Amino acid sequence: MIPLSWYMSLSAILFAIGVCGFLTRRNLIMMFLSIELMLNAVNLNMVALSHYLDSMRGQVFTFFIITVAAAEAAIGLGIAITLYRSRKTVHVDEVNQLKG
Amino acid sequence: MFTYLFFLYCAVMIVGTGLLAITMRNPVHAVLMVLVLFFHMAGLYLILGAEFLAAVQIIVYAGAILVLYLFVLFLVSLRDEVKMDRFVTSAWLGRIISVGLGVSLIAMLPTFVLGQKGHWPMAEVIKATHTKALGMEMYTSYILPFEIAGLILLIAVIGGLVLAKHDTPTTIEKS
Amino acid sequence: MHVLILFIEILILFAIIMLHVAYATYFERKIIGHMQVRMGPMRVGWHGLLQPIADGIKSFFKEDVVPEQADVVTFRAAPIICLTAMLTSLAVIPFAKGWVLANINVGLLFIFAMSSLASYGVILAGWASNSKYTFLGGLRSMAQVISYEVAMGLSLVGVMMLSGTLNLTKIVEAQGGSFGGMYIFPQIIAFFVFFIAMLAETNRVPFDLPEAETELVSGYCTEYSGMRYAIFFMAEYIGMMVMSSIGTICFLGGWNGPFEVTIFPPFWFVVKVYAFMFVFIWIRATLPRYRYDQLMSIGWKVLIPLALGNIVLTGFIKAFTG
Amino acid sequence: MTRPISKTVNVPVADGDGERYTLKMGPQHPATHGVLRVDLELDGETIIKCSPQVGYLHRGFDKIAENRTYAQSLILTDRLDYIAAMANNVGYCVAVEKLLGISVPLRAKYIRTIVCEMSRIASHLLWLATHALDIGAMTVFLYCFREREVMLDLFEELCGARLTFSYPRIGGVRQDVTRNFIDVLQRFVAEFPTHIGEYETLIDTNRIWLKRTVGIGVLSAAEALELGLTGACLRGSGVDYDIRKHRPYDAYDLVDFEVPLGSDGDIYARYRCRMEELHQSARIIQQCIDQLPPGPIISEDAPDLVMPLQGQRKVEAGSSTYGTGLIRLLEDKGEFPVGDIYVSTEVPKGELGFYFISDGSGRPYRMHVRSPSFIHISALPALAEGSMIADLIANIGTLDVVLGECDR
Amino acid sequence: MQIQYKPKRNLLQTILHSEIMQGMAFTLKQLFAKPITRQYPQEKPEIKLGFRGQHALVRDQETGTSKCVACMRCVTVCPSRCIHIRFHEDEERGCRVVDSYDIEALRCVYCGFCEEVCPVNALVLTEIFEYAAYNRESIFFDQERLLANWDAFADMKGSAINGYINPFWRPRGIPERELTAAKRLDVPDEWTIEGQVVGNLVKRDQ
Amino acid sequence: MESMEIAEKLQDHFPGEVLEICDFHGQVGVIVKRDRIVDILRWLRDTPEIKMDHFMDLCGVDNKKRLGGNLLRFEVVYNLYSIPLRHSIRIRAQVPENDACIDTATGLWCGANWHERECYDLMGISFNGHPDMRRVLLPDDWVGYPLRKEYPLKGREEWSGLEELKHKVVELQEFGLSDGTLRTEAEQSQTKGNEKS
Amino acid sequence: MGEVKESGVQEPALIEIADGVKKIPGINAVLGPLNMLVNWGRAGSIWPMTFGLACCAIEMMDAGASTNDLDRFGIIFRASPRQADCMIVAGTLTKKMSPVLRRVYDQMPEPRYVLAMGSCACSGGVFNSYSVTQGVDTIVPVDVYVPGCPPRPAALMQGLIKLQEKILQEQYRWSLWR
Repeated sequence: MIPLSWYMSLSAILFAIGVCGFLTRRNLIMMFLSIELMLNAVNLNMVALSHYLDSMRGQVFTFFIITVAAAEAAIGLGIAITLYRSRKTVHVDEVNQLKG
Repeated sequence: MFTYLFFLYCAVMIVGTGLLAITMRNPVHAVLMVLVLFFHMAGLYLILGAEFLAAVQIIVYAGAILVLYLFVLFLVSLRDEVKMDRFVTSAWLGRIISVGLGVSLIAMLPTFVLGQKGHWPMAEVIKATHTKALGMEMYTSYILPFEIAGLILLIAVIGGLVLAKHDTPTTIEKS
Repeated sequence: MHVLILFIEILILFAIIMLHVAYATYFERKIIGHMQVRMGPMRVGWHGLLQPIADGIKSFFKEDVVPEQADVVTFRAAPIICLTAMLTSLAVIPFAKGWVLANINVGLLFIFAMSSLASYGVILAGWASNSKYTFLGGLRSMAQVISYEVAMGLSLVGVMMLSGTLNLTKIVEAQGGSFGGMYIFPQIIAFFVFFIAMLAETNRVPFDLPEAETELVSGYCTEYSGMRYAIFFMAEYIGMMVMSSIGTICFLGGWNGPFEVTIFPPFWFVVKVYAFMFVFIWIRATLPRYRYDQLMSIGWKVLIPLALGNIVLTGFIKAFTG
Repeated sequence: MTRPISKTVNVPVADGDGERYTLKMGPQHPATHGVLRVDLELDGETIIKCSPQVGYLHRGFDKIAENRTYAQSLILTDRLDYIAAMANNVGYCVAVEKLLGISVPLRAKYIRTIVCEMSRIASHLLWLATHALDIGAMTVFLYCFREREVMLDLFEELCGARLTFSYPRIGGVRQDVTRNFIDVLQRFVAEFPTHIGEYETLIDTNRIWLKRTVGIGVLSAAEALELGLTGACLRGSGVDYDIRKHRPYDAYDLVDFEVPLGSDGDIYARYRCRMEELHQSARIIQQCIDQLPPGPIISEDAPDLVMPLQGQRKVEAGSSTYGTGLIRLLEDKGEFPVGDIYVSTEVPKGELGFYFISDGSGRPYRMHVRSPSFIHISALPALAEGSMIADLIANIGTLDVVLGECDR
Repeated sequence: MQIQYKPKRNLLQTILHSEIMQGMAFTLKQLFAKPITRQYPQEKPEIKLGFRGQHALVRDQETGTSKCVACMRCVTVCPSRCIHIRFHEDEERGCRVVDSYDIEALRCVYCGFCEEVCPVNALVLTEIFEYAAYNRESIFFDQERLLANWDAFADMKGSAINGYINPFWRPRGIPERELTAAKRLDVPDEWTIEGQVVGNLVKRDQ
Repeated sequence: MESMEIAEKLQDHFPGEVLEICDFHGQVGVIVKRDRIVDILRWLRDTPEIKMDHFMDLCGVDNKKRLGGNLLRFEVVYNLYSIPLRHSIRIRAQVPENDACIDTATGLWCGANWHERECYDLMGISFNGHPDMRRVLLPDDWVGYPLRKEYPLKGREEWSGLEELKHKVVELQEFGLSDGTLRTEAEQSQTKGNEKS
Repeated sequence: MGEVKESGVQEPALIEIADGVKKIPGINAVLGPLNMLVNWGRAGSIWPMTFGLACCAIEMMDAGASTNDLDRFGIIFRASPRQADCMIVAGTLTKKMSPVLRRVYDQMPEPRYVLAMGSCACSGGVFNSYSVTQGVDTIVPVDVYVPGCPPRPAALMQGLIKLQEKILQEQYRWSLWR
């Protein structure tokens, strides 16, 4: 039996990677992708915990997170496309004003 | 033993592809790296006995979400992206923050206390098959959140439609 | 020891499938030929029997061109992704009772997962070739596969509800009790939806838009030559076989037949799969091709509502009959 | 031997500005019926701008004709619209006869009408075959070729070639028809409606075919007229213009036939028009076979094939195979008519016009061909803009273009 | 005449896909029909008399060489200018002697004008069509090659070669009086103007 | 209406423009000046009893070898036909050599577009106001106008695109990247029949 | 595999079989049959490009149609040059088209063959004019010339059979990584 802490460490590392990507990349789409990484880190944590706790709750919530991730991707990418249409770029540091 | 090896392999791959994904210049390649990452994530779920989730992970994440990413990437011109610097100017700050976050999270681990045990031990899950177990839990205690999740998806669909809708250029005049 | 046996089994399955794929092309050419009052391959071997072998040898020794401006790694990987995904999904298909490599509980989901992975091969091929025809072919394929996978998944929900399992072997076994030993009778709407979606998933006429020859030259594989093109070709035919197998398992009662063939248990399975393949070819010889937006509207406006309706209907029937 | 593969890692990117990009279809593309190139500006799959580029088969037809005698130029018309070469030959001969003032014997007129309609059947069959193939129905292609083969065999029996016939001569035709030719043709004409029925079984009411053709590529009558379309493309929009009725040549005023007219002006209407024309052609052939009169097949004053030009050695009168009239004419130089003439005939594609200027020598001073395909391709943007790529293919198919005729 | 459309399908036909089923039934029926394919290398296509194939110079039975009198009519008429003849005047006999007779067969367009205008029926386009080659030289015919072509054609024809009349030498339906002496060949009755095929209606009137 | 009648009416209506009316085998050609050609065509199209609605043909003619009379160096020939009234007429507009241009008819019939482009391409007569005055049949960088009488049948110099291609082929051959051998220029000229035309 | 590069160190045992191509003696027992097999495969599955230019293209289509059926020889037309082995140049090649033809030829992978069909493709034919390339063999190397204007389908098939014969006689024109 693999110790729970291994899973949790892996999840922490992956989460940090996601955060790093989110903070450093310029491309909006890459930032969304980093969020996916973070969500996956959370998922992994939940599934591992639910396994070790003999419970289904974590997995149910993982399911919901996947749903939310899908929704987030749809909306976020929609925003990215709209942004690209009006600004011809998806770089965050060039998108510094709100008016279109 | 085999399980340990498999876990280690998956962990190394996840960390490696995750790092590659956030550093690669070409976003399409990054998405491919994330695809590989998701596969190994599904492998970990299998070790944890969540076979249904593993399948869903691939179908939804790989089959739908990442395809959506690719789709958007193809629509958006990548010329600038591959030429310009891929990181923001203050990237070092972000790196420091994230490393600090990762280190502190791992440092917190020993203080973690396992909570109360539930009533779905692994043997039971295997007996009832994982799909059934998950379903039974989800459609009894979590029926309301499930409905809400459906609503969120609906909103997302509508929102995505509205956002990505092309205001069609005025009718093309025939020459 | 166990691993070794598994390995040998995989090899045997691989060899048999490859042979079938090769001869599927032969039969396609022969059948279409005869439907068009001509002969098909005749001169390579007796009645052209060695034609697939010659094609294979030629492809293998053909130069492998990577177009300039292409993304070399992705370009090279794309056909492999396609073939691997398709081959992997064969692992969970039961050819007869016990004749299955991996009898997993989420078999049906596994096949869906793999077929969605196969679409990556197509998309990446289209993108990496850096040609507009391939790109358009890739985009078309992506949109088509995604939307039709929804329809196909929903159509199979009825089967899942009736059988109460995702395990393919158990689905076949559960069918024994139903009317006629096949789910096609209680699930006729689902079968209709599944059949159309199956044509679209495998990019066959009348939904062969990603490789529509008269529009996009060869679609996503326009830039592929030699062996890599052959790999795409193989993947397409394995895809046809996998889809036919799912159809056989979920609707036609798998390996069950009117009488038992003890020397070769998968006999009925093979017969049914070949019947499916014949219909594939038959349709190709008859029908014209839809337009891209028409294909989409059929998927979303006809097939998905039909499949949803079927789920509701099945649910009611199941609730009332117990 | 290795071929160079660029070592620099290039990143393929979606070309152009987001969803908008340009696509150069052809000149080597399976659906462009030869060597047509179409430059497309696309928004997704929708065509915003479409500009056909032709000339990939421009062979200098007019210039070559100016350097050949009238009789020699006949073989060029074979290569004009190579699908219906016979109709082109006849059109050319009719024009030159009008220019030189030669009258054609009645039997020759009937034979020409027969071969014209045969070539119309051959051409429409090929059109149906390729049009259906473009839309994806591959079997219709092969069934059409099966019937077309009968036509080609008959042509071969008549004049010894399958595609480039050079059969009519100025002032008549080359050879008389044979008993076998008439018998086979009669049998073919009798069973041809069954074959048309077979094609229609496969496509006519097929829902996919209807979806791909109804309401697509619509042209109103006024638009079609302004674009200069002729043939079935014009009649599909409801304009009653058929040169066989308007300015009858050969034996068309002696036979009874009808001109099918559509009203919707879409691809399906044009398709129905051509299918109906197939029936009418069979009817014309049947009537011609019934009415075929006896008599000479070539006029007395038809020119000899070897028309001497200035400075070349003279040919003794009487040594020619037939028709010595023009040789005598040429000996007294200057008796060739001087003037210009425009004569058009109804070929399967539309109106084929020949404009000749004669300066009294044995060669045309200027020959211009008004080829229907050239005009039809120029109408492609009007049909295709605003529709999708797949419709472009169907539109090219419905215009029934032959690039040899277009580019000349 | 307005074109007629087939009636629209009704709801039942839509659900049953009746028109698609009809098409499918038709193709299935064709599956069991006999293929019309000619098995080419084993089974040669039927070549009609007068097919314009490989060039040949007729070998005269008496002299054993070509009949050509170097009148240059074929050279003059050839639209693609692929025939080249060199000759000299033989003062003694008062006729022309052909030095060389070349046909650039790759440039030829097989219109048959040359054999049509030949006053002595020396040139013929035979029914041989299989002479693809790996190089250009093999498809450049000089006089020897052209005569050899005729021999090959004679072999193919067998005994029928003796009565061989190319329809371009003596076209069908041309009255005898309009022909030169060499072209007044003994032809089947059907070829003469008297034996013409006429239409049924015309026959009834007579 | 008879073609001759139309021609006379045309002469009445545009007295200064019509130079000559000629009749050949029943076809009437009207030789006109080029200046008001669009007006003439519009009048022919829009007059109810004439109603020339079908633009059959347009072509350019080089009169170099038959100059004299009313003929200038070039002429543009319009063939018109009336589908409802079934009569036709030919308009021959004279274009001088030093200023080879004429007004476009695309405003009246958009089908004239490619006819005019072809005329420009092969004869070198340009059309004022044409929306897309480019070569249509020959490559864009072609030199010369082939249908002019002084242009030889086989062309003058090689087209630059083909020259480029041949250079490329030679280069490929030198690097051994092209298998097989090509027929060279020398061999090509050796082939009999190419030397005389 | 077929080509063994000159290493320059020690190569007494190598035999030259073609220009610049050497092989180890004794390996013939393996390579010979393999060579035959490869040639057999190639000859049995010639996939030509649909490169229809003019009149001959119609006869080429006819050759593919039911009456003649090129599929009997294992010949199926491919639309993409990348998947084609053979280019049937069917019709008049104009100067404007020549660069396109060459580009398509360059796109075809080795081994590739060219079959010139008809007078125009072989030599320009009757169109000896300013805009026609006088023979496709000035642009690409031609393996088989099929005369005729246009050649009848059987003549095209004979040309293809000749091409098959030529392929069968080839020596070691293969290599996995060429």
